[in-house]
Amino acid sequence: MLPYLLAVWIFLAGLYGIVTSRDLIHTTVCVSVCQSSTYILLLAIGYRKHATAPVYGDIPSSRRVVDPIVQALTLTDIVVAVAVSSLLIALALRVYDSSNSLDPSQIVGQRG
Amino acid sequence: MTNQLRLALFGVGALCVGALLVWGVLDLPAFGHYAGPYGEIIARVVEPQRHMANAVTAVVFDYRGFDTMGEELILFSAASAVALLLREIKEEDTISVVDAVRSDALNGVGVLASVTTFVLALYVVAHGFISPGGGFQGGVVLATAFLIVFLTVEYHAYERLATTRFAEPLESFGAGAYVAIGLVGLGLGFSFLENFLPLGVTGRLRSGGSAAIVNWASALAVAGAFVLIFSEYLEGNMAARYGRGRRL
Amino acid sequence: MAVIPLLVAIPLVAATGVALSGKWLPGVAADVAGFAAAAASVALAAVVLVRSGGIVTYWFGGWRPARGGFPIGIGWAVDPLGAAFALLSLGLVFACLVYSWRYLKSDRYLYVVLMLVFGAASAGFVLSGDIFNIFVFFELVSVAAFALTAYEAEESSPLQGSFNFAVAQTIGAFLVLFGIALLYGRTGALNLAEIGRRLNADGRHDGLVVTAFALITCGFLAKAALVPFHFWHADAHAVAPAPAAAVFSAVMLELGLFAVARIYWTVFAGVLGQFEHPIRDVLLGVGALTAVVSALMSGLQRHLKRMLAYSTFAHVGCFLIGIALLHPDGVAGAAVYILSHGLAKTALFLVGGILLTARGGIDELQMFGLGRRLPGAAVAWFVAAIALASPPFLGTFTGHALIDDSAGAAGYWWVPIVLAFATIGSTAAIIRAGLRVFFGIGDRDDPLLSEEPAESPPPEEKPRLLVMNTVALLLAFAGLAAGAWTGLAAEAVHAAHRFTDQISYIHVVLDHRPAASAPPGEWVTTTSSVVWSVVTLVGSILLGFASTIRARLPRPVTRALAAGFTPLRAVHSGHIADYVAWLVFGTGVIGGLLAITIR
Amino acid sequence: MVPLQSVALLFVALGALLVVLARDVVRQALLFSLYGFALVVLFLVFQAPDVALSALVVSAVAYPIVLVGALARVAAHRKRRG
Repeated sequence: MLPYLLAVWIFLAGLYGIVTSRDLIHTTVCVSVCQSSTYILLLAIGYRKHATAPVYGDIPSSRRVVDPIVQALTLTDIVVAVAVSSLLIALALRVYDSSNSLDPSQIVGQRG
Repeated sequence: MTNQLRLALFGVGALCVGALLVWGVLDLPAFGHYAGPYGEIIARVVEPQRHMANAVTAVVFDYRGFDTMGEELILFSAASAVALLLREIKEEDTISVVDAVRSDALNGVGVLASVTTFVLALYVVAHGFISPGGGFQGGVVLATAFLIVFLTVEYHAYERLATTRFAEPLESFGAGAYVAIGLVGLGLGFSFLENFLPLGVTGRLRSGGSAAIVNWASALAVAGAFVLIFSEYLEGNMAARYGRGRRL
Repeated sequence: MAVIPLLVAIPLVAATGVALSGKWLPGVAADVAGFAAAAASVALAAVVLVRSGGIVTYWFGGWRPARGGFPIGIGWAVDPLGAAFALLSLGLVFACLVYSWRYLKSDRYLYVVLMLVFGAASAGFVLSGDIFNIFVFFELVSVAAFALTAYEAEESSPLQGSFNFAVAQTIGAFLVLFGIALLYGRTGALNLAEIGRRLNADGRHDGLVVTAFALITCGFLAKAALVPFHFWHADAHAVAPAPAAAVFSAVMLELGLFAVARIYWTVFAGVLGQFEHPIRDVLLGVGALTAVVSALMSGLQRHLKRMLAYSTFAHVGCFLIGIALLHPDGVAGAAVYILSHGLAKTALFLVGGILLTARGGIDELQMFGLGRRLPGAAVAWFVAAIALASPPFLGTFTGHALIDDSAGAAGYWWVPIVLAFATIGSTAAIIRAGLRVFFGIGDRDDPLLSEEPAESPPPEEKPRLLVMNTVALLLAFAGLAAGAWTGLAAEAVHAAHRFTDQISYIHVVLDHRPAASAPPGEWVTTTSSVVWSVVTLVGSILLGFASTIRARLPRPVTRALAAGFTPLRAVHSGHIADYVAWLVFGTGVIGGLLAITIR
Repeated sequence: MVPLQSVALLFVALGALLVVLARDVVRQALLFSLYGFALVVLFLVFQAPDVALSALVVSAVAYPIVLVGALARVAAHRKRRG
């Protein structure tokens, strides 16, 4: 159960980081932390005791392996995470560009 | 909202969400005792059906290759957007960039390292169906090869090699090729993204059928996207440091 | 049907092709390629819709499972509602591409690329029958949307709006992914039908199932701008270029609701079926709250795109009410409602773009009377506004009537009142703004409107007002006419029966059996729905006129009203940390309510 | 659970906390890299070498370049404005 609870912990920690953040780049990194919880959850679900990685090098294919599907899903998730993070940081830079601040509470934003 | 108020709002919400999540995960099968059918079936059939030794890559590029197509397009769209957002710097801003260090030894090491990385990248992509690796991992390493040129040789050499002029078409081509391969299969009377090539022998580099081409297409898309992202960040950085730019 | 994958493949190939050659080819080539690809996919979507009478499956990679076998590939299951939605989104993307002929200048080929990706991804999203594939396509929709919101943005507030939008949407996606992981842990499957079958066979409705349902529902509601998940959507709509904001309002938000409905009826309907009542109550509450709050907020905006965004949220609340009734009639009502709303709302946003292009402003008070010489835009604006007011037998009427009747049959007497409130409030705001901008009617100041940062017009060489006006007019009239098409409601009811039949869906997808025959759709107009539609139409117009002279109210009254709205305004702070706190809070409350009531 | 898994879990749990609590953005970027490597180890002990390789290239190359690029840009701009 511990790995599952770790995923919950990291998810909440990432959210806490976002809510208390005073810098948009800091916020983005916290979003990435938040996302890493989903990798852990997926991989932990697919893990099986006394099993090896689902790569059949020289070993006979009859042995017990961990779930390959969750690993494929996690790979997709990681690519999405990198893509979104670089986009978020580019947006943060442009915000800085035009308002000379990365602190969300100092930027005069949309109201009402 | 004041900080305290926000934190209180978040605290209440996080308490509920946390309880909900814990309540949910406690009903999962005990850690290490997962017995779901999907992965089990794939692990059993991948070798006979697809002649691939790496079940994960088989899922990524064959069984669930359509998801990966969407993933490449996400990367493609994000990289294009990064380029769009950071392309405020005018060309002249980077002309005045001079390299702080100029050393033939460093250049030599750089070229060597870059070539080594390049070969490593090709290896990681090519062996994706045999050992851990594949288009994404290899693609990022490929992008790194260009980066090493920048770090050790010269900024302008990097710029010539890897400006957006070259990276953007590369990533578009890679992502487009992924979709196009699916269409080729469709044109030949197969399903979209269905294998239409001989599968080859398991463990050989030429195994994998059309998923192998898809793998290379995604390597190109990933390499292009990351070169694009890296160069947009680095060019902007150079301009901010040394250029005469009006903005960042 | 071999044409099904072409719906997404053609726009995507075209998008990458335009990106590949965009640097060298003249801008016209990108436009033409965009039109051609969008037009081709619209035609294909129409073909798919016509031929998707039952449910048509398509298996990618040729991984069609044996009868009763385990699906190891990705399958799509195309039903009439999904196909109609794909047609709507691709059609609106096409219309917006035509409209934006020379609307935006800088790197405009990327705009075409992003719009094509947006259209293709939303089509893939509604047709997919695989839960992770749905997630991937939603991420694709979102990334395209993030990029579009920041297109040609120069001031800090637009950029901050797109940043907030991107962060909050991404966190919503994590919630969905968490839910998907839980379902995978229980069932070991990703195909919707297979998950549903396994959950039904298992029969447990324990913490895992409830949490997965709550997370997936909240994650998608966060993408659909339901209160309290609407803040960042308002910012995104306000800052995005008009055609992009149009497709956000008409398509993107509704995608979130579509996913809630699709996943409920394919995955959870069996195992949580005995808890229909609590689920209905919670979702109806969220929908009603959204409808009321957003209708009020739309009355307080002077930035036209922001006002239209709140009007959309009010309608989105009504769509959710339709779905939340958990009855085919309600779903059918939401479907036809989404169609006419989508057409009309797109027209309104496009008129906003015309004002920005031709008169250089988007602020109601600054633009006072400046729209006098824009007859085409004025007609499109008011026709679309009337279409949204649910006039008898036109516009959103059928949607309203279906939802009202369905709610009445289920004993929810208050639903027609909420729908009428949302419609009157949001349409009155549109009419008020139109009267001020196009006719100069009313006062030049308004004590209740919020302060808004100005927006600079897109750099424009020669405005193509003729094309822009034509597109807006066509869409506005189409939105009005959609309600007059009487056969549509019956078709929608028929399709909705199919959409909500979990057992039949599972049989078609996994057992390759033909879809069970759904009861023939029928629908009769009741007197009460006509009465309500007269009420909303007259109420909208009267309140619209009355709101133009709010400044003439006695000062204590306006002051009291302004003070009353202050807290409502204050929570829309533009601060990303606030938004995420609301997101977590909303998820906690909705998830908690579901957890407490489903035991 | 094998001891190695417990250790990796502990490091990841602590790492995430340190990353979100780091107020200085440069320090946070450093910690985030370390956190990335902890994740790589965790993925390896979860028998996921493909994912570990992805996480490695991402946390060793992609994130550092993007983050350092962005931070250096902001710093250069701040310095220039004095």
